Amino acid sequence: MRWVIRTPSGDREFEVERRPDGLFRVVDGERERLVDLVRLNGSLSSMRCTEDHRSWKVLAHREGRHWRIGLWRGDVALEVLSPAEAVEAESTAAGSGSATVKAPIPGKVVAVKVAEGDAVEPGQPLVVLEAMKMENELVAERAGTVRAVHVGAGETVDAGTALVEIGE
Amino acid sequence: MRWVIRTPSGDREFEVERRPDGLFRVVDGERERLVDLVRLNGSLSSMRCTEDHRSWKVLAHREGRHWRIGLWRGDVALEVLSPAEAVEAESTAAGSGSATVKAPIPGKVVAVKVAEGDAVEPGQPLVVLEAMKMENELVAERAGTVRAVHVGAGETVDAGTALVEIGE
Amino acid sequence: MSGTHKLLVANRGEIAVRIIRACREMGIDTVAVYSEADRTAPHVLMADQAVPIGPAPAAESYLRGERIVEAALATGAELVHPGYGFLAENAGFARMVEEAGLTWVGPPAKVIELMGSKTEARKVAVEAGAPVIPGLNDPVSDPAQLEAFAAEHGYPLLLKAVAGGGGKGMRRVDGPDELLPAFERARSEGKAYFGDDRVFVERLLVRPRHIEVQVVADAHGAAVFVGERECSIQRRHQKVVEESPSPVVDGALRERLGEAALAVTRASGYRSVGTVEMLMDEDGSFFFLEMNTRLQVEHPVTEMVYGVDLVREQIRIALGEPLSWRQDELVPRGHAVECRIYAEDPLRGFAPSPGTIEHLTEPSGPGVRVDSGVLPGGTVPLDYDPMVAKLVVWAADRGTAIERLRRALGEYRIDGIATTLPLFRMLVDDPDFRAGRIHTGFLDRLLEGERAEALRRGPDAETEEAAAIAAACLATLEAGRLPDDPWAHAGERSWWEEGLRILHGRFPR
Amino acid sequence: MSGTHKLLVANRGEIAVRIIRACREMGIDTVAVYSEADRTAPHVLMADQAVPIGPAPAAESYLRGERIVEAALATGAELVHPGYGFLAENAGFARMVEEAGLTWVGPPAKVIELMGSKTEARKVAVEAGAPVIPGLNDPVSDPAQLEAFAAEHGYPLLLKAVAGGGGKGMRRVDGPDELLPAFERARSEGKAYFGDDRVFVERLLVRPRHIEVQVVADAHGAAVFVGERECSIQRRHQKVVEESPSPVVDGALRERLGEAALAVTRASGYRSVGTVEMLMDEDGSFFFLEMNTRLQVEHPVTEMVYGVDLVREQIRIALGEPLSWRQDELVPRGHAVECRIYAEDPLRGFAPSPGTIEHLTEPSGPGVRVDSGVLPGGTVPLDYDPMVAKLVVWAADRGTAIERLRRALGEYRIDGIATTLPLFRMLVDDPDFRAGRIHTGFLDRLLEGERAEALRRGPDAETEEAAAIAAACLATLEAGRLPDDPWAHAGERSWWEEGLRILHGRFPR
Repeated sequence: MRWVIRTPSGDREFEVERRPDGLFRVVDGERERLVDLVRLNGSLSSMRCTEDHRSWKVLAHREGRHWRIGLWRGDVALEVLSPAEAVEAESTAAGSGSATVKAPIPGKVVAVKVAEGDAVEPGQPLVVLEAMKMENELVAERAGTVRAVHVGAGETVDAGTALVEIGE
Repeated sequence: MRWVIRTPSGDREFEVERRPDGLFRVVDGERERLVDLVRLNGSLSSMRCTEDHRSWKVLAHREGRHWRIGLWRGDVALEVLSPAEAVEAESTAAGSGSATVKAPIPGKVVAVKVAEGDAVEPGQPLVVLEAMKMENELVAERAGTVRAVHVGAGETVDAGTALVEIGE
Repeated sequence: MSGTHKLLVANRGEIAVRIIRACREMGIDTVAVYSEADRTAPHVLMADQAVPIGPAPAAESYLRGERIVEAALATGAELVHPGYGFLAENAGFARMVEEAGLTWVGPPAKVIELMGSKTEARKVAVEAGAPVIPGLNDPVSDPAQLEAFAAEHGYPLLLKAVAGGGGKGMRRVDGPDELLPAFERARSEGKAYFGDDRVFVERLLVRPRHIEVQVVADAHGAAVFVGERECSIQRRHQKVVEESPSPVVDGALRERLGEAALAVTRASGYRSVGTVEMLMDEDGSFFFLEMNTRLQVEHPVTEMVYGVDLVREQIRIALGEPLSWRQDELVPRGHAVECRIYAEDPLRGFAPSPGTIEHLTEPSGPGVRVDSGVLPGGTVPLDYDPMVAKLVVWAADRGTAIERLRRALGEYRIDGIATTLPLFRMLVDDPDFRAGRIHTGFLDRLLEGERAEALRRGPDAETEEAAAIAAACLATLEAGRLPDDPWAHAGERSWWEEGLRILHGRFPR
Repeated sequence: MSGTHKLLVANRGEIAVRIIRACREMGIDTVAVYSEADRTAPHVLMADQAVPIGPAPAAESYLRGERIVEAALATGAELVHPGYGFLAENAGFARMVEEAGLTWVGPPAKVIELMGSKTEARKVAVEAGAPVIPGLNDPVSDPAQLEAFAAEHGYPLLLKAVAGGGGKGMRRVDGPDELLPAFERARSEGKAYFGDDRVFVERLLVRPRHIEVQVVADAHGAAVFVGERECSIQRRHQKVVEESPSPVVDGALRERLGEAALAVTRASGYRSVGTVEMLMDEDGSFFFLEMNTRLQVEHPVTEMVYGVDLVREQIRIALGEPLSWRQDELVPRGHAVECRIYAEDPLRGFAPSPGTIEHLTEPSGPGVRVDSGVLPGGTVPLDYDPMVAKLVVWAADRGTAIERLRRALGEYRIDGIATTLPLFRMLVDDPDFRAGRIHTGFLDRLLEGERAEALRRGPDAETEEAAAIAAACLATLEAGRLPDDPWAHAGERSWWEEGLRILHGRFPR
């Protein structure tokens, strides 16, 4: 089976095959590895590369194509895609010229700091959201122009609610 | 629903009903309790008696009618029976005049200390079983006569294998 | 098997668990109180009795003093322990408890009142001979007063809600432009969280250290200090990492800090455990900041270094018993560091991250202590402070303690919610932290720099490669269960995943 | 991010985890070895690398020295740590390691050999001026020798396999009738477990305490003792509970014990951490018993009381570094108690109880340390020692430590296998244990009496009532899912239970 793994430092392509002895044959370009991966309790797995004996305790959390793999030195956020999906995802990301700022958590909108048509700089406050006893400023991640503001002060929003649209 | 709970100190009978509000109404003779029991992760539950506010973290493990309930002060082994089953179980236990000594764990029989026809006293060694680096003596729990010996030294046995029968 | 006393814990989360543990070890029965959101929370499961006191919002449950007193009376508890936060520094509640004939595990109500007022506390400190930082003695009623103060002492300034604490209602002002908006924000937060919009102003030290002294005083006039804690690693004036001893405090300075703290403690008529907070300038001079008239979140670092049990001692003192130690018996050994694990996402501006804890592995072994307020499968409600646990490590010296912290952080796994664990994994590698070169602005500065990018990137290349291989194998394993379409979308999960999902959904957790 | 050294751990279970933790904290990379039964064991998951060395039986894996050395060479490890048990006191293996150019984390092979022979060790002790217990200097070749010894010194006697240890191959003899059968049994166990059927005889103290002294010696001639441990709570000569300090050892006696232990240590040419075991009579006189030339299971109680890290120190010494402490820096603080959690059923004559751990909750919080060798969902194989974890608590004094132990035992839950936890819950309430009136026969006597009946009965009436109510509610809840037949037999479980069962069964754990 072929997978494109999208990591923070770029895409890697693997050809993976489960052998009759239960080991995984993982081919990455010219390099071939034999991997002994055993699923344990819940999200926990053990993994070992048979060549260099490297061994890991793996905690895997998956939401659709998005995975978070927890290892001893920290967590790695990944996407696992089929080669076709990888091409498609690439073109979608590149073509998009606007971004939607969503509520990362449920909370109450305390203040809206921008209006439609405002030019914003990266780091500029957009909305102040109150949750868990703290006021949280949501800031612009990129420069652009505010295309739409979907909420007003005093409104209670769920996680994922679109708050502000920023275009080019 | 009616249950007979067989505890180490005797049988208790409860009438249990789940109310529309999710609480359990537990009637034990003339005493009535309202119990807030919520199942959490796996074998874990929370339990609270609404009258006296007593609260427990409950770990429940079940094998058929046999339950082990783990609470803060320790584990309690119980049987949960329907009233009909309780009567039936009572008569079976009382009527039996012989006992089978079984291997509590898999292991290797190192020695058999009794032969058919021997009279045994409580605590008398019957079989020596080797497992987990230790020799374990299985002793008679009651006085009686050895009716049958099913194993010989050197044999490997599974947990639950009948080793010796003791009769009256 | 019942205890001779019964204590009600007027709190939730890890501190409620900590107090129940101390009671268990003293043979004292415990009563928990809980909101609807906490029906199956760990402190409810652990206590001998538990009484519901209202809906999820704190204002309708954990802040309802009269319901808590009612619960104590109904269950026959004679002691009430407030923990920290909520009603811990509320003199009115302390008074209500005592008027109901119950014993308050904390200082007398009038001392809470006295030291809870920043202006009064400042006067006590001045009278006791402790150094204080330049600032206005009364709350600011008019922005013009702020401008006048700024003209005299210069920027930066610090605005603090009179009733604030734990970083809430505090604002730094770097120049005239920020003065008015910061004043408004401090007032609004003060109003929202403490019901008091008065604001106080003082000079802000540029790179101060936050050093605090643990004090303990009994009802018989004895008082000791139990070393200092360094709490300089903060974010938005909220402590994140604390240690004991401070890397810059030697024996002589410790004596001077302790004497100043004890002077304030005695002058205030204190009784119970308490903390005198100091700001320390780069030259080692220190200023009285405030007194926390309660148990502190970070008390475990002191416990590990001094071999004491502060919660046990606090309860003993409330029962009228004399102090367990003389000053000369309190000898520090080794070094302890605490990390506060918050349900916050360091990659998204520390946005709170409530939710269900899908997997939990806590570290253990030598020199590691976890004071946790969550269970695997449990939820972190949106309604309260997002701290889920404290990881505390001890070792023979600071360097080894940091190595141990790194090891423990590697073992620690919380899945299902975002936490500050990745931040701490980055922190243990930071050269300034390792060298003890820290100040209260340290973390905010760290997160602005390229280290923030490293946080986003995740761990090293070798770890990333291992993760990629693991994901590829697991994806193959899961795809193998669905012959037609390797991709499991919502409606196409394999039967066992679905079963598990429903199983989890069916039972409230 | 790689360490400057690499160490192979020639062991499994909690001690392998303990050693890996120490290495992590020292920046040393780790290599685990494992048998087929341990493919997904915690030590394999934690190590940086892991090498399979054979099938489940120890004789075909963890006792195969040559495979372990091969694994070290293949992975580039330069250090080999044997833990305890298996090959830890095997001089041949130590020599094999050193001949392969690797560093042995332990004493020199010739010292293992010297002190591993009970007769030679006795001679060393006599020469060093340490008191020894009356006994024959050479193994017994002829039962007639035994009878002669008994005639001279009287009963009871103790028979010990020459190569034995950890309670294996030891037999008490109370009278002439038992002499021959016990001799046969000791020989057969010695043969079976250590490949050596020679047996040694000595006088048995009637109610002795087992006190041992921790020693540490470096390669530069420095040596210290790190207090004593009381290991009198035993079952079948196997330690079950250990504490430090001993309730009967005061400062002066500690000095004398330490000096005797250091004399033996120096006379043997020792280097590394080691333990000198003593038997102490009721009058406080003590006798050299043997020296354990390795890290001890119960080392954590010493670590907690003295604030040291013995595994770290052991590795430092193997690397040629000098001792970290002078004798006068080693000052005890408070009291620590360790309980060995065995997968054994105290209700069925301590029969081993291998199986799958279905639920695991470990205690934490102040003063609690768990050194565990198992994970939830993991299996306890039948092939090895049944100890699954060690619970260690520390507090300011012995009484408080026991109360803390009771609290921690209450939090500790292991389900799916039987363990010795109920035994410890009973022990913390025993008046003789609480008063420190213990000796090596204490536990066996305790279990004969009415306390054994209490163990069988379970906890108090209030707890039993709560359990009955919980079971009745849970049974109703489960019955509600099966409208026809409330009773869930194997084939009639509700669908989600079945799904969960299959889920668990499908993935090897």
